[in-house]
Amino acid sequence: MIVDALSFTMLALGGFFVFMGGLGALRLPDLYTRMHAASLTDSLGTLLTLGGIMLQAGWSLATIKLLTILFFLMMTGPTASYALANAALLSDDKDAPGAPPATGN
Amino acid sequence: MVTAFGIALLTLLVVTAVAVVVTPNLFVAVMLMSIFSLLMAATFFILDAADVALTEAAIGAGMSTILFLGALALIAEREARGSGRRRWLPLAVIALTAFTIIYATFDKPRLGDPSAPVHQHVAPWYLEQTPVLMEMSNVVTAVLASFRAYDTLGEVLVILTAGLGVMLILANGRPDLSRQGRAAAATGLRHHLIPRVVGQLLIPFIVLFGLYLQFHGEFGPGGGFQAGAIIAVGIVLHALLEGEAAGRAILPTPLLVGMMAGGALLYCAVGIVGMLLGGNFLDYAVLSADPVAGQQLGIHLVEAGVGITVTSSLVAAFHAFADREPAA
Amino acid sequence: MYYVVTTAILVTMALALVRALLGPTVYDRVLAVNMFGTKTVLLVAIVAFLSGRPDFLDLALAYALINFVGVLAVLEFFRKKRHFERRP
Amino acid sequence: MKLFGLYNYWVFALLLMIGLYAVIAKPNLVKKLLGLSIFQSAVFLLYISMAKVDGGTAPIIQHAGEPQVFSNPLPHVLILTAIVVGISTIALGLAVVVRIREEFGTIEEDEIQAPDRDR
Repeated sequence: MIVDALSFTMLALGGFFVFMGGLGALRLPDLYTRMHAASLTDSLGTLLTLGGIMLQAGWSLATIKLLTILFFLMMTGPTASYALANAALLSDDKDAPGAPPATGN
Repeated sequence: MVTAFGIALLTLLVVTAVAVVVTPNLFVAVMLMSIFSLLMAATFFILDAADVALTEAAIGAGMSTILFLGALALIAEREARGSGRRRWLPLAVIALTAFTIIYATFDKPRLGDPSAPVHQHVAPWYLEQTPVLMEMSNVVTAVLASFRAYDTLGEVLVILTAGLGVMLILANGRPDLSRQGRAAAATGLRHHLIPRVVGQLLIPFIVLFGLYLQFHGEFGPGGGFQAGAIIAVGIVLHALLEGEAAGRAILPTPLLVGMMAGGALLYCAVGIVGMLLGGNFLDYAVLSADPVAGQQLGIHLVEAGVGITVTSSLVAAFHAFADREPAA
Repeated sequence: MYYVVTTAILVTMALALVRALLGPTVYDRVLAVNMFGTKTVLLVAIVAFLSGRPDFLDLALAYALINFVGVLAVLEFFRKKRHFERRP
Repeated sequence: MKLFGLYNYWVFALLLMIGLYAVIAKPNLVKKLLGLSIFQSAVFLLYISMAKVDGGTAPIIQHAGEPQVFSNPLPHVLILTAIVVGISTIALGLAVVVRIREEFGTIEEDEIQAPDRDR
């Protein structure tokens, strides 16, 4: 019962954060703010949603698979965001708004 | 409710497809194409095709994007504007054809109708006989590698031919790389420290997961095609991170060509051994004293052949694009 | 509750798609593709669980592993382009 | 939901035609290949839609002997191999496009054909 309530709360919060991330990625004014909205909520939403499913699944092979998925997503998601932000910052692309001028690099 | 999700996904699919065709920037089109492929895989999954969704995931999200980007790096990425050709004729043709096809769909059985003609032919027999003849649970693998093994042999040969074709067109008679080209091939993403470390950490897991799909294919979703595509992505990841030269060193070209041919030959050899033992070509029941064990052995060997050829062909195609520099 | 989360994910997918269509920079589009990949993993995980076939979580696992490689391929593309643009 | 029973096939028709439009109307060769992939995907969608059975699940038998409804495995097999063959042929097409770019300096169809027209 408590587990059900907890898992539903986590799923609801996960859905909320996922949606907020989407909204942020669409509405915020420039690349870096959008990236910040998308990457943070990506991690939190994933954690909460998969955690909610895990509580429902109980101790089974499914939980272990979900843990593995979570582990890989937690590792690759922030790295991908970092790599992307880094590439945007280093590029001398003038159409990346808000990018500080590329210093000799 | 799941049907409603499917409808939403299909609608997004159409929007993405239109955007792919309309956008003038080819890089953007490739990015949208990878979204298209993700949507397609989710749709396949909702339509109960787990194996197909897995293949689409490995191919569409991984290899297809990598190959398109590899080719785009060698050619201009913008479409020429205003080529001044008349647009109304093709538009009229496709509007008319779309109308005809949609009109024809009204005679089709609706989605999921169990009495549709497709479900009355051989499929029930496959579903009934797979547990009896092979004692395997994944019917898709059984049909792929045993019941319709001729068909799959043809597909493997097509993949082999395409891989060889890419190598012959691009890699043979290639002009030597300039100094700058060699420098580009030597570095890769070595200077991006964090992605490099995480990527290196990921490679063993990707290859391990590919092997799991290869050998678990008769019990769950998986098989040679999916495994081959995923292992190829792992090898390509190494080449992306450490530079093209280092990527080539772990699988030198002669070995790669040997693997391409070897996989297809293994497939044929299993069929011929079956013939020598008194069965038909690609009849595995004679491979062992117990027909069920023979079937399982044959399916394992054939799937291994498929996996080897798919892996090496995709890796060879990647190298052919990556080991070249844009024309001046 | 599963349906609510799935709907939220689908709406987010639509929003990310709009971002991918609008751009304006190429990085926005890559960001949208990356978001899309994560959302697909979540969608597949939830639907696999809903349909009572948890063995299909393999699929979500495949995505979680493969998605990252796409971003690296994009980085390599940018690097190669920049490298050869400086060519005399 | 009865109303939407044919929606998959309509989407198939639309995708098929969007792909065909790119192949016949866009002069850019890479765009043509992208159109070809969309065209292929449309066909995949048609096959997989036909394989679906109401209340069914993917054709992987869980507990032998227990009656269960499965979707049709045959279209899955055909499409699974077709996806991998599709990417191989697209790679071959891209290789030809790269060679064309190196020889002609362009990948626009009308510019490639321009020298022939002048003759």
